[in-house]
Amino acid sequence: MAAKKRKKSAAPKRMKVQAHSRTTEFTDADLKTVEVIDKTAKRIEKEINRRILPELKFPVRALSNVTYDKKVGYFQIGTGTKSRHMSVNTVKNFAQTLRLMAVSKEMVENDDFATKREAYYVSKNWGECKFNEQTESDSVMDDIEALASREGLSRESLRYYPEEHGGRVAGQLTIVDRDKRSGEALRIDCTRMGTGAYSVPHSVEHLEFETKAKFILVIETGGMFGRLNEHEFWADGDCILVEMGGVPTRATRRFVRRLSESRPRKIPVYAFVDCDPYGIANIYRTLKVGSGNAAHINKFFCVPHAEYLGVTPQDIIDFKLEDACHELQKVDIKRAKDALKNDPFFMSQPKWKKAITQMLKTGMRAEQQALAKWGLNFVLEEYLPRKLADKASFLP
Amino acid sequence: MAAKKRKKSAAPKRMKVQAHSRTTEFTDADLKTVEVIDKTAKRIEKEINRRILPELKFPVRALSNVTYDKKVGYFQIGTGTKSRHMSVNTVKNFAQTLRLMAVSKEMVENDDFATKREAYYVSKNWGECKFNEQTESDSVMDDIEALASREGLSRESLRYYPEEHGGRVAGQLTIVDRDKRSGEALRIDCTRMGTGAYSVPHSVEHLEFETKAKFILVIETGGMFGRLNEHEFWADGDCILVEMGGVPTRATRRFVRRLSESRPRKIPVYAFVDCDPYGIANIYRTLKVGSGNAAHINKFFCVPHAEYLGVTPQDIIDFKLEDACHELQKVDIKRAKDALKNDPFFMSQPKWKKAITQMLKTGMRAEQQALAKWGLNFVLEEYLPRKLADKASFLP
Amino acid sequence: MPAKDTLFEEDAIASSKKKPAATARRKTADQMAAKQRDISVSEFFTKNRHLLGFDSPLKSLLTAVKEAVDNSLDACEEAGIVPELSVILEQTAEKRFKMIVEDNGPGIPDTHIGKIFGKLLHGSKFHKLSQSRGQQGIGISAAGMYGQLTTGKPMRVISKTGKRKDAVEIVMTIDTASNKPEQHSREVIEWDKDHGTRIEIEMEARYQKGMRSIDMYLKQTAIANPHLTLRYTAPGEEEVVYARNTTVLPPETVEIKPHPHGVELGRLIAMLKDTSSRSLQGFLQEEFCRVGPKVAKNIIAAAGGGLTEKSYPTRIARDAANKLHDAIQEAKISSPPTNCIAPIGEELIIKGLKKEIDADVYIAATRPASVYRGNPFLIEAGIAYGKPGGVGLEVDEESGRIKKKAKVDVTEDLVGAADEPARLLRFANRVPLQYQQSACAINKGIIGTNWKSYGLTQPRGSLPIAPMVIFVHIASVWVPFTSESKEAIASYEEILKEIKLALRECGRKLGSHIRKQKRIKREHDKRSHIEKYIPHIGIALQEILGMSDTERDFTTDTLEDVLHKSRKF
Amino acid sequence: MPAKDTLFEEDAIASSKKKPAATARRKTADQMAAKQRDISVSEFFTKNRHLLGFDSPLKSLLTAVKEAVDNSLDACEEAGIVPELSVILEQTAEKRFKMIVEDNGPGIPDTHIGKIFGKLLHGSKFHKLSQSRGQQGIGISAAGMYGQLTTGKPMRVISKTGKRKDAVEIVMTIDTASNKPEQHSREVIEWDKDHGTRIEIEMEARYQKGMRSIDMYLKQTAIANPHLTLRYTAPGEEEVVYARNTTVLPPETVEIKPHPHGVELGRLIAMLKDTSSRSLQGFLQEEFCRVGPKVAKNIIAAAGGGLTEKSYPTRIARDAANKLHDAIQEAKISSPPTNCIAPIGEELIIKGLKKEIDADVYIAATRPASVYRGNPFLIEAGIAYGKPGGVGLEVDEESGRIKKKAKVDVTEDLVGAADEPARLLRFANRVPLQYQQSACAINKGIIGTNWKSYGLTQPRGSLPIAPMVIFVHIASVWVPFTSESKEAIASYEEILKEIKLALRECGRKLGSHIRKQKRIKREHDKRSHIEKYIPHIGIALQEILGMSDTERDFTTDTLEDVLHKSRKF
Repeated sequence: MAAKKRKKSAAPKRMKVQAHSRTTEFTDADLKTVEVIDKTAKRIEKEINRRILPELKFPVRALSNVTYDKKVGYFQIGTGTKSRHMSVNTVKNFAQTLRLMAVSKEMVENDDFATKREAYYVSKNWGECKFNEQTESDSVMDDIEALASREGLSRESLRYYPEEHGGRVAGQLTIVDRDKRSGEALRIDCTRMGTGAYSVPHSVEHLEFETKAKFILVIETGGMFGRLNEHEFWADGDCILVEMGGVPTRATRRFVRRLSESRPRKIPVYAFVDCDPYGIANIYRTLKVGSGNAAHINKFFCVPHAEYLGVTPQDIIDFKLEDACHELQKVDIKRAKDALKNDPFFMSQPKWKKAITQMLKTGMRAEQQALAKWGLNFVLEEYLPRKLADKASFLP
Repeated sequence: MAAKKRKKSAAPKRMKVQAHSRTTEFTDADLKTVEVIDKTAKRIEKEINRRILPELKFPVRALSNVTYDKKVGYFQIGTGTKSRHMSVNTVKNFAQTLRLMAVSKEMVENDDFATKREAYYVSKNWGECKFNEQTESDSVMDDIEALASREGLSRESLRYYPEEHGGRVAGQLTIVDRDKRSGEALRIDCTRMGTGAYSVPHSVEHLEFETKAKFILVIETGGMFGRLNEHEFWADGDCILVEMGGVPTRATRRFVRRLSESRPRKIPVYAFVDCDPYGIANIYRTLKVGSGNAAHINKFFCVPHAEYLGVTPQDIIDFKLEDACHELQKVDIKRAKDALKNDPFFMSQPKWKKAITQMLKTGMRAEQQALAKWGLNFVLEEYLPRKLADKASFLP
Repeated sequence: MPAKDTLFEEDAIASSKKKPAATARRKTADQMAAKQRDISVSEFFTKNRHLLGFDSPLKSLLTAVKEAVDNSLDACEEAGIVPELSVILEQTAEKRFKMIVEDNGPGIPDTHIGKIFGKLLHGSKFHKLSQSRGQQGIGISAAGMYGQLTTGKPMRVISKTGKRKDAVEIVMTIDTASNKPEQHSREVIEWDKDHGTRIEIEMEARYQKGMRSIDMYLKQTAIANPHLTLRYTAPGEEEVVYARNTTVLPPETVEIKPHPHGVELGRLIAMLKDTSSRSLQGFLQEEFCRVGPKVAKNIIAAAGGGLTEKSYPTRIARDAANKLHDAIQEAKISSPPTNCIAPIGEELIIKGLKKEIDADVYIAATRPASVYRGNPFLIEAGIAYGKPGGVGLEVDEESGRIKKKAKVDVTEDLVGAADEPARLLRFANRVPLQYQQSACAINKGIIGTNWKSYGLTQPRGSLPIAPMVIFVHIASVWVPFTSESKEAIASYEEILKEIKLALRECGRKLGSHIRKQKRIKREHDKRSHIEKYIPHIGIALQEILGMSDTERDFTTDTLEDVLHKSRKF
Repeated sequence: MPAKDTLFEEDAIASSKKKPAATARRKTADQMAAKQRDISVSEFFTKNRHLLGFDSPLKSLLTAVKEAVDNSLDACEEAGIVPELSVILEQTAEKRFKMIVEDNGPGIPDTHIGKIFGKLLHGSKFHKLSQSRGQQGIGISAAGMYGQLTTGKPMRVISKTGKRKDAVEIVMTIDTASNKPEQHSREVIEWDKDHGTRIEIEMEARYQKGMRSIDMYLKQTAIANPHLTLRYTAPGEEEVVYARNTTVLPPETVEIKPHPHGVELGRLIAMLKDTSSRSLQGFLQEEFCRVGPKVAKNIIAAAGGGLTEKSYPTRIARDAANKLHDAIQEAKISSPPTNCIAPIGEELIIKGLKKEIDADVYIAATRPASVYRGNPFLIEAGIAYGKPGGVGLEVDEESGRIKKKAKVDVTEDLVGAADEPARLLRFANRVPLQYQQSACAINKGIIGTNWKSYGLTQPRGSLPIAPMVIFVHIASVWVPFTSESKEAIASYEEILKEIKLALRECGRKLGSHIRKQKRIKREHDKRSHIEKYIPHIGIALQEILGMSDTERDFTTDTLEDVLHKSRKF
C-alpha cells in the first residue's frame, strides 16, 4: 500500500497555483495589479518583437533617493529611477522578475497569496531559473514592489505577504472582515476578547472598522499590552490598544494606519514605548515616518500623525525612575548620536533634539516596566492618566 | 506647572500593589496558593522563634532528578529534594524568596499578575534587597515555582506570567472567557475571526471551551497558519488550528493541553512542523513531553497525547521534495545525534529512532513551506488530506 | 687593601653570619689578568653549535647536506664544470645516519684537504666581494665537528684533481682546542672518476619528509640550478635523478671593490690608513668601485675641511675623514657593477620551475642590481600559478559537498590548493632557505605586496591565498642572514624594496593572466546564461499574456538573436 | 682536461651563444686551493655584528652599556669588592652618544688592557665551568669595534689596580684584519680612586625610554644585585642613584669539572685521549665531578666490552668508548655541586624587589641546582603582587564608568594594571634580558604554568593577567642563549621544568595570599550581609502573615542573633 502511495505522489510536474477558485469580487487594487503586470509584459513583448532590448524601470532604492518633508510627515522616495536593460548580465534577473510577476497575477486571479518564503519555494519548480537563496527572491520581490509602488500598489496588492504576522488588538473597536467562502460579513468585537486578543492578519487591506474610540494606544511590549488589556484600560480610557512587540511589522503599521484613517477625522495615535534609543529611533520612528531604505513603501505603512506619549527622558525625572534605570550601552549612545546627526526626522524636530540630548547627558534609559517600581498598576492608575491629561508632555 | 507635577510624583514610598479591588471569586488554585504561601511563612516564623535556623525545601531541578516514563508520557521531576538552610550565604536569597512570595499573595488577593520583567522592577523598591539583574529574580522565581509545583501549583497560579504571549488560534472552537469587571461570560467564536485570529493570553487557566472539532492541528510557522486559516482549512478538516511560532510558549502549550482535555474523550493533537532536528527535537518534543530542565512544570504544560503528522523524513521521499530540501548543518547533525543518544523520549520510540536515522543518512531537511514547490495550495489540497487519511504515517 | 672595602666586608660578615666564606676569596688584578686566555673559534662554536644550524638531530642532517652540496656546486662552477652530484643518506643505527656527497668538481690538492675540512674560519670566499654559496668558511668543517662530537667518528674525504692524478683518501678529525685538523690516515686509492671530491660524515641525526626536508632542499636546489644533475638516494629508498635541462653554467662572477655608499666611517678611516695610494683622488678611484675622476673631485670638493685632491691619505685627520665620509654619502654614484653577481635569469628561472613544478603559467622577473651597506645584490622572482589537475577541491557526487583531495607529499606536488596560502621558495645565492620563513625579508616582501590588485585574495598581513608557488632569489656578494645558521634574510630597506619591485613585475604579468582566464570563463558563462534564462522569459510572458506556444517561441527566438547580436558591440 | 668535461663545455657554448665568456674562466684545483685563507674573528664579527646585538643604533647603545656593566660587576665580585658603579650617557651629536662606565673594581694591569678590550675571543671565563655574567670574551671588545666602525673614534680606558699604583689611561683601537689591539697612547694620569676601571666609547646610537631601555636594564640590574650601588646619568638628565640595601656579596663560585651526564661521545673520546690518568677508573674520578670509586666501578661494569677499571684510557677503542658513553648515560649520578653557581637567594630577591618595586606582597623561591647537557644550572623566581595605590583602574565620579589611570613611565611603576598581563623580569646570571621575550624559555615556562589554580586569570596560551611582576633568574656555568646576542634562553627540557617548579613554589604562596585576601573580604561581606537582608525577611513575613510591628521586630532580632551565633561553629 505504501508503494501505491508513492506512485500517486509522482503526479505534479509543473507548478500550478491550484487554489480554490475565486469566489470574491475583484477589488480595485486587484484590477490595478493585473493591469500593471499585463502592461509591463505587453511592453516587453512588443519591444522584443521590434528587436529592441527591453528594459525595466525601478525607483532607486538608495538613501540618496529619499527625502523627508516635515509637511508630508514621512520618508518619501524621490524621483530617481534606474533602468535595467536586458543584457547577458541581467537576463537571469529579467526572467526571475517576470516569472514572479506571472505568479503574482495568478494569485490575484485565484484570490491567493504567498509568503516570501513560499515564493522562494515556488521557484524550485522553475529548473535553472530557480532562486538558490531566499535573499535572491526577496531582492527581486523588492524590485517588483518598488516598481508597483509607482502605481500606488503595495506588495500586499501583489499578493506577497511577509512571514511575520501582526500584533494584537483589543478595545473599543469592531473589525469587519468577510468569510472567504460565503462572502458573509464577520464582525469582530474587540471589547469581547476577554484576556485574549485579536491577532492582526498578514494583510489588512480588506478590513473595515467601526469605532468611536478617542485614541489608539500602540504599545511596545506584550507584557504591558497584557496588563492594560486585562485591566480593561481601554474601557476607562475609551481607546484601542495595539501591541507592536518591538519594531512593528508591516501588517501592524498598515493596520494602525488604516484604522486611524477609518473615520473622517483621523483617530489620534499615541505610542507608548521604552525610553531608550531603540524605542525612540527604531520603534517609534519606523511607526511614524517609516525607514529610509524602504522609502518606496512608507506611503502605505507609516503613521505620520502618531505622537510619542512616553516614556520620555523627562518622565524619568518626573516619575522618579532613576533607580529603576539602566545605563546606556555603547550601541545606545551610537544610535542616539546617529539620530541627532543623520536622521532628518529627528533633526527637524527641536523637541526631539532636546529630549535625546537630555538622555545622552544623563546616560540613562528606562523601560516601560520600570514604572512597576511604584506598584504594578501605577502605570494605569497614575502614569497614563497623568500623561493623557497633559498632551504637551508628548513628543512629536 | 511642570514644577508642581514633579512634587506630586514624589508621593509613593513603599511598593503597594494597588490593583482594582478584586471583583471575581477566588478560584481553587487561588485558595491553594494563599494556603501554600501562608503555610511556608508560618513555618519559618515558628522555627525562628524556636531559635532554629529555618530551611526551604525545593525539588532538585537538575537533569539527574528527571525521569521519562513512556506510560506517563512526559518528563517528570523525581523525588530529589534539596534543602536550603538559612545561613549567611543564603540570607539574601531567603529574603528575596519570601518577598517575592509576599508579592504573589498580594497579587492573588487583588486578582493581579506580573510578568517576570515587572517582578524584577517591583524589587527596585526593596532597597538593598533588590535584584540587580533579571536573571536573579528569574532564578528565585524558578525556585518558588518548583516549590509550589509540589503542591500542584503552576507559576501562573502564583500570578507570575512569562513575557511572551501565546500563539494564534482559529477554527471550530468557541472560547469562553469572563469580563473581569462585570463577570459576564464572553463567548469568542474562532470560526468568525476572518483572516485574523484569536491570540492566546498569558494565562489560560480560567478559559472554558466549547468545541466539536475532530482534532487540533498545531502548526510551526505563522506563514503556514495564515495559509490554512485564510483558506478555511478548519472548515474542511473540522478542526482547530493553533500556531506555535517556533518552540511553543508556556501559554500555548497549556492552552493546547487544556483544550484537548476539555471533552470527556481527549481531542487528538497533530503537530505539523518542519522536518528538521529543531522541529522534531525542540518544537515537537517540547510540546509533547516537555523539557528536561523544567521537569517540575511539565505536568501542567506538555501534551503527552500529541502526535507528529509531518513533515516526516519519509514524506520528503513520498512527496518528492528532495530538490526543495536544504543540507543538514553541523548544528542539525549534532542535535539529531544527541536525540538518538541522550534523549529518553526518542530512545524509547523505535519509530523515531528509524526516522531520525533516515534523516541523518540522507543529510537533508525540509521546511513545511517546501510543499509550495508543487503549488501554493498543494499543502491543503493534497498533503494534509493524504496524511490525515493515513494516520499510520504519523510518528509517535 | 683599601679601608673602604674592608669596611664593607665587615658589614658583610655582620649581616650574613651563615656565609663566612665570603671573605676568603679576594683576588688581585694581577691574578685575574693572568687567567685571561685566547679562545679557539672551534671551541666557541662547539659550545654554540646552534648558531650554525646544528641544534637538533633533524636539522643537523639537513645542515650538513646543505654545506656539502653548496661547496660542491661552488667548486664546479668556479672550475667551469657542469656539475653532477650524488647525495646518499644511509641509516647506520637508530639515531645515526651517514651522509655521502660526491661531485665531479676540480678536486682538492691533498695538502689542502685538512684545512678546508678541519679548520673553522678558513676559506677562499670570505675576503672576496663576489657571489658564492658558501661564505664564511665554517659550514662543512662544522658538520665534521658535529659528527665527531656525536658519534666520535672521523670524517672521510676522497679527492682527485685530474685524470692522471692520484685519488687520495684522508680520514681526519678536528682538534677543537687548537682549531686544527688532525689526520688519521692518508691512502692513495682506486677511484673511477676523472676528478671530483667525496665527503662522508656520520652523525647523530633524524630524517623526515616535508616542507623542511632534505628532499625539499634538493628539489629546490634543482629548481634554482637548472644546469645541475643530481642523483639522490634517501634512506632505504631508490635513487631519484633530477636531470639538468640546460648546460649553461651561471655567468662567472668577478671580484669587486667596495661601493662607496654604505662604507662606514670607521672602515673609511682604516682604508685611508692602509692604502698605498698617495693622493686622496687616487685613493677614492682605486679603492672603490664606480668612482671616476669626476666623482672623486666632486666628493673632495663637497667634503671641504681643507681636503684637496692631493691630500695624503694616511695623514687625513679624523675630523676631515668625518667630512669626507659625509660627502661620500651625499654624492651621486652609480650602482655597483653587476658582473660580481650572477642572476639565474628569467629564462632559466622559468625552465627550472617548469622542470620541477606542474602549473598552468610560469612567470619570472630579474631586477637590476642594487646596493645595501656597500654590498651589491640583486633580486629575482618567479611564479608558478595554477594546478593543471584542478585546485585540490573536488565535489562529492553523492552528497554534493566539496571535499578536499587526499594530501600528497608536498615534494611531489608543490602547488597548493586554491584555499591555501601561496607556497614560498626562498633562495640566497641559489641556496634554498627552509627555516625561519616568518623572520625573512622575502616573506615580509611578499606580505607587503598588494596581491589583491593582481586578482588574488590576500588576508590582511598575510600571504596571498592562491594555488601558487612564489620563487624569490637574492644574489649578492654578501647575503645578510639574520643568524649564522643562514635561515632568513635580514630586512634591510633596500632589499625589501627590490623584493617588492620584482614581485610587482611578476604580479602584473600574473594579473593579466588571471584577468584573461576570468574573461574566458565569463564569456563561457554568458553564452550558457542566455540559453538558460531566455526560455523562462518566454514562459512568464506566456503565462501573463496568454500567448500561444508559437507566439512565445517567436518572441524567445527573437530575443535570443537580439541579445547575441548586442554582445558584439 | 678530461674528454667528458670538454664535451659539456661544447654543449654549453652551443646552447648559449650569447654568453661566450663561459669558456674562458676555468680554474684548476691548485689555483683554487691557493686562494684559501684564514679569516680573522674580528673580520667575521664586523661583517656579522647583528649576531652580537649591534643591529641598530638603539640596540647598540644598550648592548654596549650591558657589556661594560656586566664586566665591571664580574670583576668586583671576583675581587670580593662590594660594587659601586657609575654609568653616564652623553649625547655628542645628532646620532652619536658617548658611554662612560666606571667601577671600583680591582682594575686591570696596563699590560693586559689591550687584549681585554681590543681582541675578540679573549677572556678569562670561557674555559672555566663557573658562573659569571660575561662568558665568551667578545662583548666589550665588540662594543669598541662598533664605536670605531661608526665614528672612527678610538676607545679610552683608565685603570688603577691599587692605592699605591699608577692610574693609566690608554687610547686604543682594534685592528680587525688581525684581531689585535692597537695602542694609540698610554699616559699615567691623576685619578681620585683607589682602584677601578673606566671605559669610554663613542658610537652612533639612539636613546629611548621604555621597557627595553637602558634605564630599565639598570633598574633590573639593581633588583637582581641588591649589593650594587649604581649612579646613572641619562642623556641630559640628573643623576639618579640606585642604592644597595645589602653589602652581602653573592657567594663565591668555584670552577667545576664537567658532569658526566650530557657529555657527548665525541667529547668523551677527546677527553680519553687527552687525560693524564693512567686507568679508566682514575680517569672517571678525576675528570668528572660527582664520580667516586663506587660510581666509577658501576659505570665500568655496566659498560662491558672488555673494559676494566685498569683499562688504559688512551688505548680505549672507539667501540668501547661508545659502550662507556652509554653506560655513563644510564648510571645514577648525583646532581653537580652547586657551589659553582651563585643564586641570589630568596631573601635577597625579596629585598631587591622591595627596593625597586611597590607592591602588596613579595614572594621568592630558589630551586636546587639541576643539570642540562652536563652544565649545572639553577632557577629562582620571585613575584611582586598587588598595587598599593590601587590597580590602575578608577571610577569616574560623574559617569560612574571605570577609566584607566594615565600611564606613567614603566620604569617608575613596574606593576601593571589588574587587566594587563603580568610583567616579566628575566635574568641570566643576574643580567637582565630585555629582547625576544616570546622566544625565551622563561616566557614559555610562565605560560606553561597553570596560574588559574593560584586564583589568577590566564587566557589560554598566554601570560597570567594580574597586577604582578614575575622575576625569573637562571644561574648557570653556561647559560644556553638562543643567539650570540644573549637575548633569550633556549628551551631545554630540564630548564623549562625547573622554571615551572620554581614558579609553582611562588604560585602556591601567592595563591594562599590571594585566598587569604579573598577570605578577609568574604568575612566582611558576610557581616554586612546579615545586617542588610534580615530586615527584609521581617517585612516579607509581616506582609504574608499580617504580623504586628512588634512581632516582626522580635522575629528579626531572634533571627539575627541565631544567625550570628551559628557562624561560630
